[in-house]
Amino acid sequence: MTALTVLQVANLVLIVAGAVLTVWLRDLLASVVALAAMSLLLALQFYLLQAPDVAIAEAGIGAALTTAIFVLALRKTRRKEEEE
Amino acid sequence: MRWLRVGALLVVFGLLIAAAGWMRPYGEPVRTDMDAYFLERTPEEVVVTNVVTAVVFDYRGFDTLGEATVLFTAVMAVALILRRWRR
Amino acid sequence: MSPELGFGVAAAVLVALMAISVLRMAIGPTVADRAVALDTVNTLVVTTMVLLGAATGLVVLVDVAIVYALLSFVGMLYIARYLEGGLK
Amino acid sequence: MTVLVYVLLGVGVVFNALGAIALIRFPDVYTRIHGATKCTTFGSVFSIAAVVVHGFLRGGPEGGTLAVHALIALVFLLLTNPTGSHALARGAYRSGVKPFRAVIDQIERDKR
Amino acid sequence: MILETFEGFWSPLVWTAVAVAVTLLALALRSRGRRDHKKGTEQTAPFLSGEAAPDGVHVGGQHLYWGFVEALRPYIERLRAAHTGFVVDYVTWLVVALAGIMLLVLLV
Amino acid sequence: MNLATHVPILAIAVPLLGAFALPLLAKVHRSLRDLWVLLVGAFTVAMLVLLAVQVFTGGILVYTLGAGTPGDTVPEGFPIRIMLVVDGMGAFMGLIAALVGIAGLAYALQYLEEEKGKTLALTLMLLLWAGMLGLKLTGDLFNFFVFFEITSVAACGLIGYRVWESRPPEAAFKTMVMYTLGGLLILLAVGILYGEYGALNLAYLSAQIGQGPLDQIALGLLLGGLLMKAGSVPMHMWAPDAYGEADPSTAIVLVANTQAALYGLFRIVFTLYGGAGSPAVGGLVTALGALTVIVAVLMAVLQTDLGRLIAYGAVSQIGYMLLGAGVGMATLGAAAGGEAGFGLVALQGGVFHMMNDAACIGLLFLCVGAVVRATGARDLRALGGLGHSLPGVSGLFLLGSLALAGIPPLNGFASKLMIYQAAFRLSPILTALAVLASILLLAVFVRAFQGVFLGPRRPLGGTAAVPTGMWLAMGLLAVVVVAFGLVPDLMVRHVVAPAAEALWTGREAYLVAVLGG
Amino acid sequence: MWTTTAALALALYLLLVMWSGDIVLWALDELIVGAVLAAAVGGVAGALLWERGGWRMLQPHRWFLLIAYVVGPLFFAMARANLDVAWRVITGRIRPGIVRFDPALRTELGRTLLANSITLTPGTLTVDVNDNTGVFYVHWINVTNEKPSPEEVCGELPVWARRIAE
Amino acid sequence: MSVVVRTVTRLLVPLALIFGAYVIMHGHLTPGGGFQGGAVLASVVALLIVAFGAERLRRRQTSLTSVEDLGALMFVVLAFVGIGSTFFYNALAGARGLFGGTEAGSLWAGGTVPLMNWAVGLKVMAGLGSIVLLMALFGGDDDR
Amino acid sequence: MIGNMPFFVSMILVGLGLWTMMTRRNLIKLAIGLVLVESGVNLFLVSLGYVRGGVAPIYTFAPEGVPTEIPMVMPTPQALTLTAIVIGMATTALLLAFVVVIYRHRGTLDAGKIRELRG
Repeated sequence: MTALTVLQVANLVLIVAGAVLTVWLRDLLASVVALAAMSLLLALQFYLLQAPDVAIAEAGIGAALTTAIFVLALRKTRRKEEEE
Repeated sequence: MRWLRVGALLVVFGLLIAAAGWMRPYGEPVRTDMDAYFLERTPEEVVVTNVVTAVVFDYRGFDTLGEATVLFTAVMAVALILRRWRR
Repeated sequence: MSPELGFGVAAAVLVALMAISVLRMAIGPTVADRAVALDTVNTLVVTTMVLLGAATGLVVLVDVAIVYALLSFVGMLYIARYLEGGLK
Repeated sequence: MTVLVYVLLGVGVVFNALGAIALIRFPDVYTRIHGATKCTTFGSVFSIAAVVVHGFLRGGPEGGTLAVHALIALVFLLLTNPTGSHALARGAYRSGVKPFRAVIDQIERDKR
Repeated sequence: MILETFEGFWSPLVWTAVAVAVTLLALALRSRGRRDHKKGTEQTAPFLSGEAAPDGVHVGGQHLYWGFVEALRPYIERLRAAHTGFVVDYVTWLVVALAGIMLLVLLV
Repeated sequence: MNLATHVPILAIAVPLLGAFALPLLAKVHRSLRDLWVLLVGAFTVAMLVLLAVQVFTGGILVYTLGAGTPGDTVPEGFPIRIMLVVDGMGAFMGLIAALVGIAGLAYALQYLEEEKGKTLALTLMLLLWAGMLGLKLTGDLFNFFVFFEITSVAACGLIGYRVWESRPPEAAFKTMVMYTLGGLLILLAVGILYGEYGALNLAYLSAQIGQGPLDQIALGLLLGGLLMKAGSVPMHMWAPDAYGEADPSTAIVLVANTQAALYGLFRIVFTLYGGAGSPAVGGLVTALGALTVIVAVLMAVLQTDLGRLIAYGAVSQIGYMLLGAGVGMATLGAAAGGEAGFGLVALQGGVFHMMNDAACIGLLFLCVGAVVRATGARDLRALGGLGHSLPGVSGLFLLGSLALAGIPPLNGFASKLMIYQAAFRLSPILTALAVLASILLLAVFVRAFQGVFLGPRRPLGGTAAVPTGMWLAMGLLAVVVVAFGLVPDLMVRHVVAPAAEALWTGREAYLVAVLGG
Repeated sequence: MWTTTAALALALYLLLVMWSGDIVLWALDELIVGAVLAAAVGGVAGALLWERGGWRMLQPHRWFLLIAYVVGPLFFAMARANLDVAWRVITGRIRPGIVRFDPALRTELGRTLLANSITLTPGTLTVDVNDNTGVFYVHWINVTNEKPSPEEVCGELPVWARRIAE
Repeated sequence: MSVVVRTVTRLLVPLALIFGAYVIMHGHLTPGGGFQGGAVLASVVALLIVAFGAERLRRRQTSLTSVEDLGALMFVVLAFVGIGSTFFYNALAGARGLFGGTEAGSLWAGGTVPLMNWAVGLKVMAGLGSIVLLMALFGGDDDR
Repeated sequence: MIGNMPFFVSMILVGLGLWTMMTRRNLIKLAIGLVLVESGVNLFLVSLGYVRGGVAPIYTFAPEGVPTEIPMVMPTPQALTLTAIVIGMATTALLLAFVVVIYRHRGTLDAGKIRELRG
């Protein structure tokens, strides 16, 4: 149980790191990659919270499909975020 | 304008963090009557072992209908937006 | 010391390794580097999930790992295909 | 047999760690893909093998299901991981990332 | 047919009857007006600023209340400037309003 | 199966079923699709009217989804399942939705063009309607969020209907961002309330809720999300974009959708928090209402685009409703002291104004639709002289604008009068502002009328003929405008007063109906 | 054609639901459901799997060879690869480059097998495979010869790939 | 994409399909259910798009939306089944018919729950799949 | 040891998302910010349902003594989150569809340049 708590804390820190990366990166594709990583870690957190149903849903939707539509949208538009 | 932005965001953020601090301790829910009911009665009432599925499709089935409707609506809307149109 | 605890400790180590990968994701100069980091995180997450399923003794949790092993591939392919210049 | 589980687990974790370190230490994308893919895949093989052995030791439907499902996860991992890496390497090359301090770049040479 | 409000009442039918009566009265008064008003003469021709209006001209909607808008220009310009049409500003306003609402609700 | 007991759910499920079946039927034949739309619409309207009759004669209706019997609300002293709870206010909102929905559908059937995705747009309209009804009838907070999202997605899809122009997608994007953010705020509030009380049922939460800081934060989040969707002033900027760029048949349903958010606001403040909330809420809503009225009307004066002009008018009308309800909320705490009278009247005025606004604004938007159909333009600078070719439409436009500006004896006056009088008791400044805004609104519409319909005849860019369905929709709304203006007391006494009562003092009855004695 | 896909799907399904009953390891329900679902999957995706020359994999001895290959040479090569990478990680001694070689494999399956094996084995990473000629471009971490033969890059693997898939 | 990816996709598609079907079918017993299985199946569609190109699936787009309509209709009709008591009443649970098993943990128990799982699974698959497909198809030829 | 950390983290995610939406001008970045807010809310909901030492609310292969001795985590928040995830995906998809269409018309993703509707 303690091990699980440690895992949760570490994972939460990683989630925040992923979110900060998502916001911080200027290259939108890199941002999407970081978003996918955050989604992945979020699913691990759901798993640690004993919610396998939600973890599977987040896996399918967050990791695969959201990345897919973001990348498709990027492909149809442009990749770099313009400077102010 | 910029300071208004930062200030407002800080206020909202601070209040949200404060709300998280004021919540009951993590992992120790206070009132679990509804969930205890679901956990106890699901095997008899909805003859199912996955309680989440029972909640999703039986006890709160209407939410699921709404959710399916949102998805349907989104597909219809995306089909409407991304159909072949000429400029 | 039961194997369960060992699995838990191993999972904790893997989470620490994920932190290293996230570091690479932060500094990686090109998008491909970040995608490699994503791939690594992904494999580590799958392993962690399997290990934790064994550690907590909850068999049903392992299904999540299968889904991950299957699906993160799709996201990777989209990113790779973008880099390749496809997906017009 | 528990010792076997521990040995497998230890080997797996060590290889996974190598993969992560390789990700940090290597100089360019391709070498990083080398390290990351090989080591994490191999480490996962050992880690999951530990779980499989553990499951079979535990026995019964629970242990069996654990072992078989872990094995399936492993098979999917083995199928998808190298493919993903290959796709990524190809994508990286085509997006213009040159190999670091390469002694030879045959693709470039063939294109000319 | 009487709508009772807090401190009185309102009867649209009576009001309508009165309005019709007043209209009739006005028409009656009008019928007793000047006899030398003739159609088709200069008396009914339109003028714009003292000049005879050219044929087919229409004072469009955008020209109405020019004076009013001009008088309030400093305020209205500020108001219009706030409607930037910039999505980020929309979100900003939402967050600002949210901050205000939450502070007010929590503190008062 | 006894139909009468299932009326609340049928009113939601039938449009949903109709929408799901619509694309399939459209593949069979187009006339079948039109027939189906009319059938579903008529059935739903019948259900809503039946519902209103039942509620106004028999009291609150509770329908538990998935239980053994509809009345089986609390299996173990605890509301487990999702319920539909229809009190006077809900039934009233159902009536508004019925009016607007059937008018919009009838109009859309003739207005939309076949090759430009008519089937999909009709489906989305049905879905928007169903979502709105669900929003109004449900008694469960999370369910409320789900229906909120249905209306958001459907509304944004419809706003972006004319994708081949550059402005509608922009409006739809902006609206979507705001709606989604508002929905997420509501979801966060629902989460906080669930974490604290372990329940999602509105009545149960209402019975449990206290005055702790968490409750207040949740109230703040809910207010933020709902005021945003209602289009209150600092957060109203999406509204003119959305109304202005949407098709007329969509725009009138959008107005009703906005009112549904307003209904949610009332429900949260009066029923869920019912006095336990902060006393500042009343003042806040009143202030925002006054601000909305004046700012929106000043912006309307500046507009040259006909759709946007009317859209700002619609936003200012939301301000009147907020004003009325805010005065009611501000005096709710003092209700026990005998000062209740004017607060109740203000609330009645606000509630009544919802119906009137739906009719007037709807009529105006539909007239704009006819104008656009005839000329293909909406810019005041390009329009003029349409009174020659569209005499009927110009008459209806005049009727609608006069009603909206509060000219007696049309319906806008009756409700505004109630609001003026009651707000005067709270603060004369409010009334002064409101009357000023009304006058300005009249000026705005005089300007619009002058710009569009008066003047010499000009060549048309489209067809001036208005089909029967469009006439029917406009006629329905015009009849409502005139009828409610001439006999407002009937409406107020039999429909509006019970609805306002349900908010004002009906909290106890609501709790008893759901949770049992 | 679709029956083979269905059989593959059924095998996976049966693995997933092992220990559900007493007909060997499965319950009757699961067998029926699995058969139906597998048939459906075969109907949907049957044409896809065997589209180009996958027929060869129907011969059972290739399956045994595949398993033997994965457990034996591939596993051994992976182990060597990891030690190799470990050494390089520690010492940082690399001499990378992209080289070309032609393993002379004709089928898609063989190329795939070889490409994935190469990615998992010492010092090599498949960067590109030419669809028409079947020429491999491999990122080699320790280039010893700028125009290598297949054996220099990946040892016995092409032989195995040919044995299994062609 | 390269031949490697295409071949592996060919191999993975049936496996992922049957796995998604398993997740839906055992939704009431193990983690999973309509949404999750539907998401897995939808990502199969996404996989096909990325590996073989969206043009190859253009013809399937109408059938995907039709499947979605059907799934949604099936869901509502299943909800209407219980209207003898109330909407969404689980009339089949424990009724000893097909899907009326009385023992929790059986594949045939749960009344309308497994059926709704399938309805939602098909719906989510077709819905999310067609969203990705529409996104991929948009712009088509004249776009770069 | 852990306190209310999951709640804090979810609120931080919400704040980060709001910050992104308020400071970045790119439309896709805006959508990314929205996804972040949504992830934060989802994490918040699931964290609400966690019971210390609890196991997943599934009776198949559950350990002995469930749910009387060993607690199960609460199923309702998980059900809600499932719904919220799919809803979020739907809204994100629609948002990105609009982004693509807007880009098609204007050729830019800068929100500062996409302001035809103002005043």
